[in-house]
Amino acid sequence: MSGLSWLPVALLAVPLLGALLLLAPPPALRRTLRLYGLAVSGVVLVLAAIMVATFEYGQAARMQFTLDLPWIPGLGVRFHLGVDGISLPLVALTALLTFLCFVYLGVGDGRGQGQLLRPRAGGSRPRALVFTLLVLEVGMIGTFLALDLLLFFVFFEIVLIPMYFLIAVWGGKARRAAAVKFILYTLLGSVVMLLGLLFIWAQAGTLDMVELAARHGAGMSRAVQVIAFLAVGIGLAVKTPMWPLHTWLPDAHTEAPTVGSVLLAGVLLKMGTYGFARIAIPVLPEGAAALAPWLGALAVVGIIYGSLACLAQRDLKRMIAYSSVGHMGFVLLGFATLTTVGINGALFANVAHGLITGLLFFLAGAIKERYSTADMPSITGLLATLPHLGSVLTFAAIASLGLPGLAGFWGEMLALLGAFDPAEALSRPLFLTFMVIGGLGAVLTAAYFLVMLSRVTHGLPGSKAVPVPPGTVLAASGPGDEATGPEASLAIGPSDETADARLEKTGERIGLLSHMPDIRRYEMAAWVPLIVLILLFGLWPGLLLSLTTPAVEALLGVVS
Amino acid sequence: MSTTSSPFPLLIVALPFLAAFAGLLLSRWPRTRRPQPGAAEAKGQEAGHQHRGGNRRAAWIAVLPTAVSAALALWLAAAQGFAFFAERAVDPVGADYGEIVTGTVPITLTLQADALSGVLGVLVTLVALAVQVYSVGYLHDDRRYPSYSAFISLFTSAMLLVVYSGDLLVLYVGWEVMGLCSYLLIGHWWEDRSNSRAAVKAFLVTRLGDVGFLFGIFVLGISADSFRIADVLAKVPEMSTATLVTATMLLLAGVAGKSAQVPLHTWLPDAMAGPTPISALIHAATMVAAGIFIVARLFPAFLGARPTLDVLAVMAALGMLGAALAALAQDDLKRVLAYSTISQLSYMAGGLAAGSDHAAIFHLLTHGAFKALLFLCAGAVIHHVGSNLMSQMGGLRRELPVTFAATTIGFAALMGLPPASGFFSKDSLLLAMDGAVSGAALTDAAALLLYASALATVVVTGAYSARAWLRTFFGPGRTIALPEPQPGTAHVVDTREAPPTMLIPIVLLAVPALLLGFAGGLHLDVGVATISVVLALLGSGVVYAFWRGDPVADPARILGPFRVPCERAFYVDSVYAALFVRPILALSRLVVSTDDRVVDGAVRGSGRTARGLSGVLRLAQNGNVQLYVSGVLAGVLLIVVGAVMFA
Amino acid sequence: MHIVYPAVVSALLFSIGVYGVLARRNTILVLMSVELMLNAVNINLVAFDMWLADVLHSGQVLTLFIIVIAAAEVGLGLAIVLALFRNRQSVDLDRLRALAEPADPATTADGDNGAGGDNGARADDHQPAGLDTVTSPQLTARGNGASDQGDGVGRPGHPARRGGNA
Amino acid sequence: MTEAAPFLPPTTQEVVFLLLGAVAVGSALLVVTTKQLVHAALWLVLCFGALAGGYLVLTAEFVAWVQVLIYVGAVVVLLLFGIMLTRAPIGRSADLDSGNRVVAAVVALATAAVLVTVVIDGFRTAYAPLKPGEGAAGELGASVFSTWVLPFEALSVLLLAALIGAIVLSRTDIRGAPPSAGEAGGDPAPAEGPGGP
Repeated sequence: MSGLSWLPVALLAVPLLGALLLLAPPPALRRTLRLYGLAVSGVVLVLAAIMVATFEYGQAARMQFTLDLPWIPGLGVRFHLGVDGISLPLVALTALLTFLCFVYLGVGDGRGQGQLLRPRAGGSRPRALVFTLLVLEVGMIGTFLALDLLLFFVFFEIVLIPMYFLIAVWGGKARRAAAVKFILYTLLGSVVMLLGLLFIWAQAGTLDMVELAARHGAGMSRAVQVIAFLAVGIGLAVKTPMWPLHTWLPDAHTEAPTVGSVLLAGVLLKMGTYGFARIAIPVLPEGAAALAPWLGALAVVGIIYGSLACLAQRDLKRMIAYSSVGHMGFVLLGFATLTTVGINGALFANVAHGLITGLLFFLAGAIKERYSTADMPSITGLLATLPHLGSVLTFAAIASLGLPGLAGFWGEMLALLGAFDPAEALSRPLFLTFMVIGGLGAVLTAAYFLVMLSRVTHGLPGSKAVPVPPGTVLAASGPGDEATGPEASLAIGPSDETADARLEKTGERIGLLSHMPDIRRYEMAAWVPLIVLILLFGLWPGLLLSLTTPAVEALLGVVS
Repeated sequence: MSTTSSPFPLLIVALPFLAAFAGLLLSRWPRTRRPQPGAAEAKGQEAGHQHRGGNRRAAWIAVLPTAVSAALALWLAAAQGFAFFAERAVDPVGADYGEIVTGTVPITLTLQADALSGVLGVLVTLVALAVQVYSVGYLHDDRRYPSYSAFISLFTSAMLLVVYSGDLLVLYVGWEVMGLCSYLLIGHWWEDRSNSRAAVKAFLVTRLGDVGFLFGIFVLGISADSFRIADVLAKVPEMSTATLVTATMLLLAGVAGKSAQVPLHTWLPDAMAGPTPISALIHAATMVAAGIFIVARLFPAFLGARPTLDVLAVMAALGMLGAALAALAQDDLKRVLAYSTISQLSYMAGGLAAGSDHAAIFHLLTHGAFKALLFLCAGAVIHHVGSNLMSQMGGLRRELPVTFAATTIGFAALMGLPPASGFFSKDSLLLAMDGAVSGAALTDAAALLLYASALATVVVTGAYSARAWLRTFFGPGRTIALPEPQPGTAHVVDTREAPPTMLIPIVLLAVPALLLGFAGGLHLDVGVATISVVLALLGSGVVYAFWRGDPVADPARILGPFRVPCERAFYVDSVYAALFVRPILALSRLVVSTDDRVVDGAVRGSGRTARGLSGVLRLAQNGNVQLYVSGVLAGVLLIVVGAVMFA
Repeated sequence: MHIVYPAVVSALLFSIGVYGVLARRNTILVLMSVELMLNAVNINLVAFDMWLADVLHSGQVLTLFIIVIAAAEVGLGLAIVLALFRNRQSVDLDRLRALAEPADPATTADGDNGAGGDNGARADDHQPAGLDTVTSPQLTARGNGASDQGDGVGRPGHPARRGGNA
Repeated sequence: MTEAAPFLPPTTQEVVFLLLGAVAVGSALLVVTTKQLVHAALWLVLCFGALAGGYLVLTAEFVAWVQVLIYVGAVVVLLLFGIMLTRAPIGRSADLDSGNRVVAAVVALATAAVLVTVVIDGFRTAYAPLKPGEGAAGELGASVFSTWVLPFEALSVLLLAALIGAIVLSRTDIRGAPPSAGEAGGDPAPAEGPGGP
């Protein structure tokens, strides 16, 4: 297996070199930028596929493809990479989602509104976008590969910067504020986590995750573990996000461009939960046992709270963002049970959420492009106007509400099953209560998704819009095909109530009158793999569970 | 009990499943550009041709696999000699398809057919086949027929999964997918907001019960250390009563949701917003019967939990009479049938509570046949009239002779008149309840309540059946100007009788509705049978008398002041809206404002505090360089002093 | 000779230089004060060179270098002062406040009507900390959707463009 | 580097140095407090001269002459030119001190206190005998052109640069480029396409 230890390095080096190459000759690459991003991320995807193919599934609990080099010898920090059953799916997911983002941005003629790689008036900065996404990929993959606490932290932080730019440069109207909030909030969490990591280092004397996990907390007193778990847990909880540390998420999601939302929901949130599975729980078992009831309580509050918040949202992207809070509540509940089945469920839900919410954000982005708004009450009859888009939205919503047979169900079910029979150190009645609340949260999840579907996809299309001769409106507002065309020209007006109403009305009319294409080819290309995977994992959950189970058992020390 | 290996159950489940995907993906291939909805009316003709071709292909994709499944299911059941009716146990037939590790109790993928699932599989596939064929005619102009038929295929597959599954969690998968299909099909005409709302309501109410169901599975599975039904049942004697009561009570929640039993029954009447064939398949014959099936499947566990049976008996008693009374007051023909379904399902639940799973399943089978028949007939009537309301029907027996005959058979079975199938199954149910009064299965009060309620229900059933029958097919014809077909109703056709694709299933279903009763072997209790027939005739006689007095007026006026509450189904919906829906919506608004003001407010507050503090410090940044340098030097001085003093 | 004497003279001279740099308004006087400080250093260098009896005379050589650099510095400094005088017609240090954030019309406006609040119409997206304008996208940032397409994207906290001070 | 008893009576050289030092400090005080700009420059001359005397006492003859030549001769003249070129008022002007005189005084006094304390505390006993001729031009020249020749040459380049810089700064016919508005600082990659308005 050591023969393939170049694989993790290659996974990091390819996107990094790809990004650096972009800095060199400005004009030469401009024409082929779309293909360039696609090619680089495609190579990463192929590498990830090789990794998936050559992984020894019989030994999923063991670290494979390991690479261990001294990095900062003075501090004992090592460049230690490796993959096991827990991180393999996440690495593959990251490579896949990044690739799909490039597909979304670059396939076809590039004229789609979401396809920012096409230079257009107003500056879409395609080269910077490719660069940002590739650097983001380095950070994301590195986080899942790192086996050294400090290395993990470094990659964890690298991700923030490109994501900040992604929101701040290519985002919506209030993007600056959202981006600043995102980076300040997550940085604050990271600092707390860093303190926790350093505390572990100071107490345990090593930064090596594998060794720390193998010790199962030996050598650290209970009090030390509790404090360290608290610090690390807060840092990870901000990223996850756990209630009540979630408020950066809706803003970031609402303002981020489509690919940003997809990667944010699909991968970035996973980094927080991955940290729980990789660091917080195995390294600090006693601390985890002491704080698990609190984690579980906040998790179920998050489930209910997120669902209720979704129920009253008007903005589609915001609603999906809050739904992430609820789904991540299930993931955290799974972790809080400290059982193999619960953590299994959490990891499954993690991957499933990445796929499903990624798809949902792609869809929300597509809808927002077409209607120039994500305000749900002003979008009706999607199934009539854009039947295919409406169908895929229905599919994604149903997958997200946890229908058995689709990927979303198994994670939630296993998390609840874990709560039904939590680890021995935990209070069973308490976790039974959590389970019941979580179950009710599942009902509420179904409620808001169905209400959303009912509002958006059902009903007659545009019943509120009065048809007007096409020439008048379109002539007044310029070509409606531009991303910000109709909005920008209208948005300069006074920002009082009537202008708002007028904006909405006109936007709606333009949306209806202008040519609203159903699913385009590049969208199809980006979405179909997600749909297939959601179905695949839903129908055959064993694919993932057989991978994570031995690794989780090893981390919890069930077997050894 | 050893399992005989056979791939049939898998094939039976998989065929409709594949058909569903094929139907969704292939029907419109190669894709033709669909004109915009505004232009659709202008190009109606052309568009009609376009999607008619697709519909035809979709119809074949839908009907053929279902037919093969039905044949296989029949063969499977026949190979076991229809052991259910003979009340003997047979070795299950099926196969194991591996395990899924979960970290605790694994999930086993087993599909198997025993005596119970064998006959139920036949019922499901046959009704599904009938409905698929019927729908070809019923929706032949519908642009969305391909997805519709695919959803029916998916539903068939899910229901068959429930029936054949050997593992509780796999069963749960099918159980939920059924709910999804029900949602999608109720909302088939989603242009109308009320249909969409009904679909959401159906899904949510059943999902609420399903959460309990899932927890019940957890309790059983963890305490038996296996999710396999056979293992669970084998471990039942070792489980404590508390465990069993908890588990069965939780399961009961799911049963109540799926089978529309009393606390969670409100979705079923609204679900009639879907196309009528759907009501026949999902909301009469199969899905709603799944709850009864589950109880029968896990009956040993229920028998070990007496309190659960008592609860079930009370639920059934309330449900059967209340729903029957509500059925008596409805004007919408489909809602009459819907409440009738609730009432009949309560009958089955009552039979289960009385300790006779066999009678309950028997009634389930006959009910599946005759209620599906009634719904298909109602569909034909509605298709003809263009309205669901009985006040707009009347005198249809001459215009729709075949439908009239079939409906008559259906209502006879519903009322329990010999020789229709319902007579025999209802008789065995009443017999079981009669036995429960003297037996020890139930507490006396519950048994008495159940039996009395069942008898009263027989009267009311006779009354509402007669009312619906008379108001639909007799009396003066109320020819009214047909309104433009709204998106929420069936398309109006001008043929005198329904097209053959609709009539053939009706005729075919009429046969089992009439004759299925004889399959159970004729063990009649003459006393009970006589009482029930007399009571049913009494109910219908009263209604007939009132109707003769004034054929135009609604015989429901016999209810007097009680009529409005009955029509509103005793205001349960309003109570739920006030108790649950509105508080939750209010709570969600509260959460949003809290999130903004408190949770995010704290975040923003920290930002504002930092900015406020920086504002104070900003006062020093007035641009005066000398001040800056003063600060720098003062700082250096402090450092020097510190270094000198502490070094 | 006691080293204390030159050292104390040097310290006093340096402090006087500091006072001059900090307190004088005229730029040329500040330059003079800087010269005082440099000379204070020179005394020290010479005195310690003598005390250490350095054969290389590092102290004295360094003093020479400093004198030369000081001359260059005065030349450059005066050139700067002249350029400044040409541009601003003044060499008064406390009138040269380009380093300060410009006086903020929004501050007074918000203070006056008070109702502007966090999401008032003035809020734009150049806010450095931006944390309090984020939750209601309908209200914020209306009217600059078009104008902020490309400018200053990488410097969200640019102080010179700051908007409301809520 | 010799240690001696702390309280030796001051020698003649020491007395002379102290007197010169008092003159220097006093005139420096006048430089920073006088109300007349030109007077400030003149007091500066006195201060520098006194310091040159001090160097002489400290046996640094060459430094002393250089001090007189460059400081008194060149720098002060430059400063006077500067005063005139900026059209400073001749005579008393009331506003030569800025508003933060108090702060400045406090800081300066604190600096003085700290420095004096530390210096007295540290060098109370340091004593060095004066050996005339140590700082003669020959001696120093040998040092500069042997050991210190490289810094010396570097210094000449620096002087040249300062010369050119001063010329560039004071020429009026070179206009600086207007500050560019479209700079997008902080962007990871250089801006592409039309940057912005």
